[in-house]
Amino acid sequence: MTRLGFVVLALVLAPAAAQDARKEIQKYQQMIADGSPVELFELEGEALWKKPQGPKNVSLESCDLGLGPGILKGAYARLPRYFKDADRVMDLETRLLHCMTTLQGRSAAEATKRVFGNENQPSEMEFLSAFIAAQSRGMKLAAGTSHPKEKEAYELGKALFFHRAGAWDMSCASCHGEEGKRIRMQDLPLLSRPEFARPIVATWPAYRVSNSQFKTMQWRLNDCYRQMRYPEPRFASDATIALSMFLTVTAAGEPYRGPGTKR
Amino acid sequence: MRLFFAALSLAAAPALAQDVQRVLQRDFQPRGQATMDRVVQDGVQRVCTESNDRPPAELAKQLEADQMKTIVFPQGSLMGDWKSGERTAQNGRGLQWTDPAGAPGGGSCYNCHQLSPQEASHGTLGPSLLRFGATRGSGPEMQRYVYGKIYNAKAYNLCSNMPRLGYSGTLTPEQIKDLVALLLDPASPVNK
Amino acid sequence: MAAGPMKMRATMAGGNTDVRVLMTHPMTTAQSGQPLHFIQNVVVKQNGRTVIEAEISQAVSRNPVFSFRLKGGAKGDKIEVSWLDNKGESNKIETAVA
Amino acid sequence: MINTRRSFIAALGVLFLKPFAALAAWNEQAFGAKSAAEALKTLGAPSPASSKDILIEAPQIAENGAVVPIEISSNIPGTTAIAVLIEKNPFPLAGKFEFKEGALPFVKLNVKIGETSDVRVVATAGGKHFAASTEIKVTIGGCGG
Repeated sequence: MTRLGFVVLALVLAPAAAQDARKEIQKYQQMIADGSPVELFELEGEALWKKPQGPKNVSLESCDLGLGPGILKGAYARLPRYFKDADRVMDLETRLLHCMTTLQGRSAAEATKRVFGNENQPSEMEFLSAFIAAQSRGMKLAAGTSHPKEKEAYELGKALFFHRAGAWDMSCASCHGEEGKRIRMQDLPLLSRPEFARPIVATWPAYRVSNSQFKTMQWRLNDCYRQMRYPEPRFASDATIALSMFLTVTAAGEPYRGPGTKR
Repeated sequence: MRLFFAALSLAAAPALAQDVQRVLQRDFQPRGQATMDRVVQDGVQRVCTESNDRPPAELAKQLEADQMKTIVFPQGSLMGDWKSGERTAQNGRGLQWTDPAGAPGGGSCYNCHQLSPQEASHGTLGPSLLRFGATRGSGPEMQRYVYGKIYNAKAYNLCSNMPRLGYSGTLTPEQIKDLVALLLDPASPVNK
Repeated sequence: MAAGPMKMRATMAGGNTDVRVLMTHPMTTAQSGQPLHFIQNVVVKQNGRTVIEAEISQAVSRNPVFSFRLKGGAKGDKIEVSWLDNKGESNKIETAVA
Repeated sequence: MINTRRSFIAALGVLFLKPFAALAAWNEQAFGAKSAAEALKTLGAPSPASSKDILIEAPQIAENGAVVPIEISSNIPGTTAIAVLIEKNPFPLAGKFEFKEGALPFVKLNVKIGETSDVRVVATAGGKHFAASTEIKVTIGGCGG
């Protein structure tokens, strides 16, 4: 919340002083994080990770998320990164999709049939993301930056971030390009700057208390483009991975604290 | 760290606007009313992207004049009903793939602007419009300015962040007139 | 999520036993337009003995999270938490104090 | 109200399958009360004395009413029960916790608050009732799209 935001809020919510309003919203955010049911999603994700599925009836347990087959600890904090076996930069969901098709023998169409769930039925991707991201708690965000394709993804992501198009002429920077702004009451972090990108990237994927849903980074980008009045970004497309890469490299070095809990 | 980023930007050339256009064509898909023509940049979008929203003055003037020609001013009074205007200002829908095509959209005004003092939940991306009419007057010239600005903000400031709400088909002329009233009518809460 | 898994942590803290329990449950209200479905009873047991009995309403948030505190206790104590909802569905979880 | 008591047959089924259920009681009248005063009357605590020994830890401003965390503890000796009421909710009584020998009068939970409201906590000790309350403001976030 910006200083200005707090002044306005405090005026409306008199007699609380601006400083108090800021403190109270921080307290709210702290308390919802403490009382978050996010571990329930991690639990279901773990069960799905170990569940044999697909034509080959195998689990995802030997999926290589970048640190070797089945190695989960710290894997999420190193994504997105280049994967030689796919000759492609991948984020978490893209890599999971890769393992579902290669290891489990599932078709991409089947595995992506329902990537975004709802409060009554979260998706497989959401559960798995919760579980896998949680295994990187405390590890510093360090997306791949050395392979030429990783550098390319970063540059593409950066260009996409500032690219204006769509029915409303928007780029990501239209909302996330200036310090201290908000949309309605919601803070808009200046995501192209490390100090603002860090706390955000370090807490996605996240549980949203407003709709009791667990949301992945792919969903976050998808829903931004919906509100920017664009067509829909394809799930696990290079464009979405590039944007994640740009944001994660910008946030590099921040210890991962997710899966987060948001308003 | 700074050195590292310098090295990074040297190693991979920045993606060009044409590359991005190609990527958008490949990686996005139409859904509902959100069709693929939306990722094809028009002149305004291209110039603003390429100049990082700081277009050369001459070019900006020329393109703003072109945008001005897109504005269709209705005959007669431009002042509608501020109460309907308030509803339109509150409404954040329209043109998204989740919105039904053809259904009246909203202006999303409160997302970015303060208007009626009663609405505490307003954004700060745009300037506060509190007491807009009370401080600037509400004569025909001002009505024409406000109508035009809402219809096509790019005619007044080429790289404005504000959507072209009339030009894009988000709002009908009636809705824009109602918003003019919300901003200018002395009876509107904006001016109380 | 529909009614489902639970998760619990029980730890010694300052000479007392802290219990934190998570329940998967929709906790739908009468206003939501969905069928009213919410947990009504929660029972906490310590080594088989009931120590807390709670009755709750649909005003408790979806996927309920509760923290309780038991006097004293020791590592290895068995803590059990169970719930029962208005449709007669129930679940329970047991853990040893760490 | 749809939340009628489970039918006898359902209760029987539960009795055989889940012995715990047979013991469970749910105060339909108190939870169905449409005002805090009515709910308290039903609970037998019509006019609790205000007390500074009931501690309510909650944010004064909640960004979203669907999840409002509240931590409650009572320093009143011999506290055996705590009830939580959200004054402006359609059904104010949100929960009632009974603490038996071995439990401390402490609970932390997340509640739904429809609009800015007082949250009242009533503690029972030695057959007497005590109350404390705090106001929680609910704001709106998001872009409405």
